[in-house]
Amino acid sequence: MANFFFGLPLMVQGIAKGLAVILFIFPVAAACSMAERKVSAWIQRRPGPNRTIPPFFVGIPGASILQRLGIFQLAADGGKFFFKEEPLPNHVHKFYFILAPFIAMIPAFTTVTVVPFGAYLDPEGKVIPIMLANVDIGILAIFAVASLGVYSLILAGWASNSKYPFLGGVRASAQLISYELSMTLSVLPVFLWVNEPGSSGSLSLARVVEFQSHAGFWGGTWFLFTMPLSAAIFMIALFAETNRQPFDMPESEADLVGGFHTEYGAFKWSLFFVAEYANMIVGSAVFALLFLGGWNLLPWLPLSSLLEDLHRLTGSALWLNPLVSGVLSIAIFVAKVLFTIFFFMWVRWTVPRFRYDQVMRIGWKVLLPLSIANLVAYTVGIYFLQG
Amino acid sequence: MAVIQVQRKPLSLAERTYIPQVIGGLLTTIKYFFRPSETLQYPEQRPAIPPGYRGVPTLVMDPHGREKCVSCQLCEFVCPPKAIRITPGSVAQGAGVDHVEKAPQAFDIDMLRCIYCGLCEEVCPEEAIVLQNQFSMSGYGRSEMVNHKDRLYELGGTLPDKHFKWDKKKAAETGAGGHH
Amino acid sequence: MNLQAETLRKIDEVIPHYPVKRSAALPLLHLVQEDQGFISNEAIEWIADRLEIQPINVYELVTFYPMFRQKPIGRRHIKVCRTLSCAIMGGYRTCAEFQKQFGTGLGEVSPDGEVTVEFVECLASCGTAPVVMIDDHLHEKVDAARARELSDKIKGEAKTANR
Amino acid sequence: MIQPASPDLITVNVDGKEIAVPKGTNMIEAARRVGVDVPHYCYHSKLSIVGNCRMCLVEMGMPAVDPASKAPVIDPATGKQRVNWSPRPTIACATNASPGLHICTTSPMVKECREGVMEFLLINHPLDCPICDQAGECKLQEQSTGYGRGYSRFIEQKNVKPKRTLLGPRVMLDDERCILCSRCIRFSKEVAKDDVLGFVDRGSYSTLTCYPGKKLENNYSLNTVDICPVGALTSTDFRFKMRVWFLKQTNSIDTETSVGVNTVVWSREGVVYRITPRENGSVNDTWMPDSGRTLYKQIREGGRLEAARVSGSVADLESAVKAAAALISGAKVAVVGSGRSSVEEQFLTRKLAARAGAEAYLVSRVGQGDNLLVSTDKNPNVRGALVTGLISELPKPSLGALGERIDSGSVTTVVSVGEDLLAAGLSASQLAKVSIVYLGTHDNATSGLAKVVIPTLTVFEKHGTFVNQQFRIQRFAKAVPGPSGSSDDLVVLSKLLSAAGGEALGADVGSLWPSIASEVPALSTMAYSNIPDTGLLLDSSPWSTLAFAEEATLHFKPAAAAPKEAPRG
Repeated sequence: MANFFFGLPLMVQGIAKGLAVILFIFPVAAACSMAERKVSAWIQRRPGPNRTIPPFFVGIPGASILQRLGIFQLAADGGKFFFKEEPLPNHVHKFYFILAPFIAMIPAFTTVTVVPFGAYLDPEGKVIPIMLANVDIGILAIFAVASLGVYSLILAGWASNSKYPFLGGVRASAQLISYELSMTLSVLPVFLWVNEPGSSGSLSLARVVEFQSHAGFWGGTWFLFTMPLSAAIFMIALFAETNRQPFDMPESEADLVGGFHTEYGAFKWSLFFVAEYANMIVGSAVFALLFLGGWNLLPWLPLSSLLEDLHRLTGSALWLNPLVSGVLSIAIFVAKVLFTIFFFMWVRWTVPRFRYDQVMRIGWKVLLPLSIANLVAYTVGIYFLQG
Repeated sequence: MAVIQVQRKPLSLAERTYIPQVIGGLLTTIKYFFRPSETLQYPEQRPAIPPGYRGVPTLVMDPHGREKCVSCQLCEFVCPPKAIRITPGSVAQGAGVDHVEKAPQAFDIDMLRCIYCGLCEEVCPEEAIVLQNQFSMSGYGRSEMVNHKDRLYELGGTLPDKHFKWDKKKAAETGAGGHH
Repeated sequence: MNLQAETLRKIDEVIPHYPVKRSAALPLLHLVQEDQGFISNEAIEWIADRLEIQPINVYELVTFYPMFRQKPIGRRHIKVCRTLSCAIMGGYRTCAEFQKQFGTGLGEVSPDGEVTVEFVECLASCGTAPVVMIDDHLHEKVDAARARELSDKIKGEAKTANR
Repeated sequence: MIQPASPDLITVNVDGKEIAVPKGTNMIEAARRVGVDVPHYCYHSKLSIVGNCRMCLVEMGMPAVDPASKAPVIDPATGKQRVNWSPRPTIACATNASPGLHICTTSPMVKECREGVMEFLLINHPLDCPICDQAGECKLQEQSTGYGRGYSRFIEQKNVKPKRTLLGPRVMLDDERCILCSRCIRFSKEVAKDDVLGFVDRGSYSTLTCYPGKKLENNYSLNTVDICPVGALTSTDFRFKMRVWFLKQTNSIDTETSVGVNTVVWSREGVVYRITPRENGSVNDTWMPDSGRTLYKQIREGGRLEAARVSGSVADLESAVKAAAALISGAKVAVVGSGRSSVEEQFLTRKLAARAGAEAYLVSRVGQGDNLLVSTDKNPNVRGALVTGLISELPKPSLGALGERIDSGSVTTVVSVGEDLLAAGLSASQLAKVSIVYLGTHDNATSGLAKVVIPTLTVFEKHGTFVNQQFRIQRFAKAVPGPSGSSDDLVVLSKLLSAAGGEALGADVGSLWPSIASEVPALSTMAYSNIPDTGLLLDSSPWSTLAFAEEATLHFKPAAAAPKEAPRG
């Protein structure tokens, strides 16, 4: 099957991959929104959405569990967004107004292509990462494209041509620029460590995971433990970059009605949120790859050793099958991503929203100096360690 | 009165980093995450209505099924949002309630205006208008939100009477007070 | 109004006794009741006309005084005292006996049209309670037995009168 | 009216305040003059005094004099003459003021007396207030808030008396509520001269009743309802219709006859519920005839004109006025004014007639009077027409003269201000010969025949003045808004006047009165706002030679010089 796929013309392969991305990201982002509602509800000791069920599902065993999990509510909401009237206020700049949500989709869908989401063992026992585009610039591509996301917010805020969306857009640009710096600086030590001086370097995320899969104490440890400060700064900046509480400046429901999306409704509005959740997923994935060891189950237990151990324990060669190893690795990776997303939601209901000036102060006066100091310290450390 | 200046306690370094607080908060929220839900599943489960609850105003009958309202219009007078409108009328002679003589011909409460203050119940000399347990009202138009007399009696039903004012009157007529 | 000539003469005589004609209302009512046995509406109107006042003024008087009757009574009027002394001495029993004898209720004309039994207030003979007045005759110490006697006597007289 | 010679004044002292009152004033009236209200039920200033309610008990005292020397006894503590207070209270209604009399209405004894009387009055009074129409204007209710106990010591059963007894076609009696003040009895006897009421079964079961077979049905029976201090007597018309506290009171005038009875119109949200008399000692005292109380029903009666009509089709006011003006200008016009119009309307009618070169007629309505408050002239404002100059002599019994002129062809257009010409004596064939402009409130034969019909307002829906039989000009005010589609008579008349080429005059009483004052000699010194509530007597000398139809009424005596005119409708 794989041969058949790789035998197809490049164009068809690309389209198939693109469709796969869209078909994957859309439902997952939507599912995240439902997860968000459910997690919010449970933290607040509510049941959350639990009533929707199509009439023809009533009585089917198991359907009531889906009902209580709000799965049908999710479908109903999606359907609603499709069939709702598209309001287009009179005073907006129509072209940019319509354009903005689509621009929001671009980074969301593009970044996912360079994110490896699993690995399989080839017949030689080599771990091959699974990703749509294994490019060497990996993390750079992600940063570069993800930062385009802010354009959609600015555009939406500006095109709405009314004050709250405008304020939301301005805040979004300021916030995203502020935190992008610390974010980038915080991950530099990781790549400094990964790419030993003299060797052929790569900014691919798969390489970072590969590094965390080495044997030995320093080799198998995750960067979360070796670079906790980097991880913390990256996480905080990630919150800001994805406009999540406590940094939801662009939206600011309390003071800006709905921020940049005040004038939006129906499908266009939902696109913004699909993009936000897609960003969250990609962000979580990157965090998992960089600091949580990617598809390795535990620190000092890389995927290949895990599979060999399983093979030895059960005596079954099945574990070494590329398909099984691939599915297992994806499962491990997705579990880490999901936990990170849950962490996003968990924080949302724990930490109150910052004031705008506090956001700026934290970004420039705390995170930036910290990340620079962090970079300098690790650079020196790595020099002595590897030097 | 002397003003006492309360000095704000200076924050410790740990507090200023904000991290212990966030971690404490995360622990708290995750604790609640695992607790059972407190939500009342409304249409299936009904809340317990406390005594003295002020629901939809209704008209009630006495245990003999006689309408208590004598259309004195005090509720109409006292109603702050002017939601009550009464058209008084007389009771036909020989209807078995001769001592009452008067009853509302029409009694309308506009539930779009009603603010559930309960002043009508408070002022009613006959204990005929009572804010009962009914708390949900809906309709497809404004006209449906006006409760007419028959609907008010349907909502109100019969309440036990503490005084039996008119029965006492009847007893007096046949007893010592009668005009022999 | 069919008043006897004697009554009319008395009426004519009594009216000028008063400075205001209206004051003669009470004597006139008494005279008319003596003549007719009771005071009919016709009599009230006749008296009002006679005294140049409105019938309602006479009517007020008639309803106030218990001794004015607005309904005809039996040929004999049995008045049983029920004030304290007589009541203690059995006035109520006496009255009940009379009612039993004539098969009539209190204040009603008996079925044979002979008597009306009524309670009255003090007849001023407490020492010989219970007392009964039949028409204008006072009967003292009338217990149940004596009441039977009196009843029989009245019945007897009625028979002879009817014959 | 002729003022009595200055009465002998005597000085009395009410609660420490000295006041001079005419001799023969009773203590209630004397106290009222210093603003002290002595509660009372049976006393009524226009009725004889019986003193049977005992509510007006006060303490009285006389200045102390030495029995031997007749010298005043001076209290050494205050240096003033001592007052010998009577040890027992006195009823204020039946005690006339004497020189030096001291009245105390605030002492603990007086308070105790009132509380005691109230307690007795309330013993058998039913707890009927919620269904009692008197509630809100009930003296018993008012006094019981001041002197009632708040709870009853009477644990026995209350008396039960007949509850809804019809005393007459318009008066309903509830005997339980009666406190036996006898005001109604005295009114029937003394004012209405129809002595049918009385108390029977005096004692615990005293009952107010009519003499068997008679009814309280004289034309003044509803005054008993007004003076009843409690809810015993109620009007069958107003009974259970509306609580009085919702009603707005507007001063008005009874338009029934030329007596000009002062009234109050009680309305709520544009609906009139009842009409009651208003005290005016020179016109109607505190009474009014029953017949005038139902006049409000014309407002909602069927047949009310709802829209202007030109040649039978509905038109707006402007085009109707234009069509009417077209009928008037250049035509041979006659104007039929009305003795039911206000002074202001008659003034504008006169201006319109003068502009059209028309002769003005007035419809006469002479009927039976009762020498009390119903006079023989059924037009409330014939004298207004004289005062404003609309007519210069009394209206003829019928419009025969106008009919002749129509027959001879010297009149081609008739403007009728609210008068039914057919009923006023013109024949249908005569009306067929002319174009009719009709301004009125209700449909009638004339409005059916008219070329132009413009709906106007009833007396309850507009402001204005009437001049009554005494030449007393009295104001009436708007109680309720007029129905949609109709316009104020003044608006219509002034539009008609200016459309017919006349001067533009004000279309409401306020702006019209300056013109009236400048053109009407009898009203030259007056302004609408200055007319007091009880009216203003005009100088009637210019019309003293006219033979008015009226016979004497309560406060009116026809001029002796005027010969009686025979016609009776």
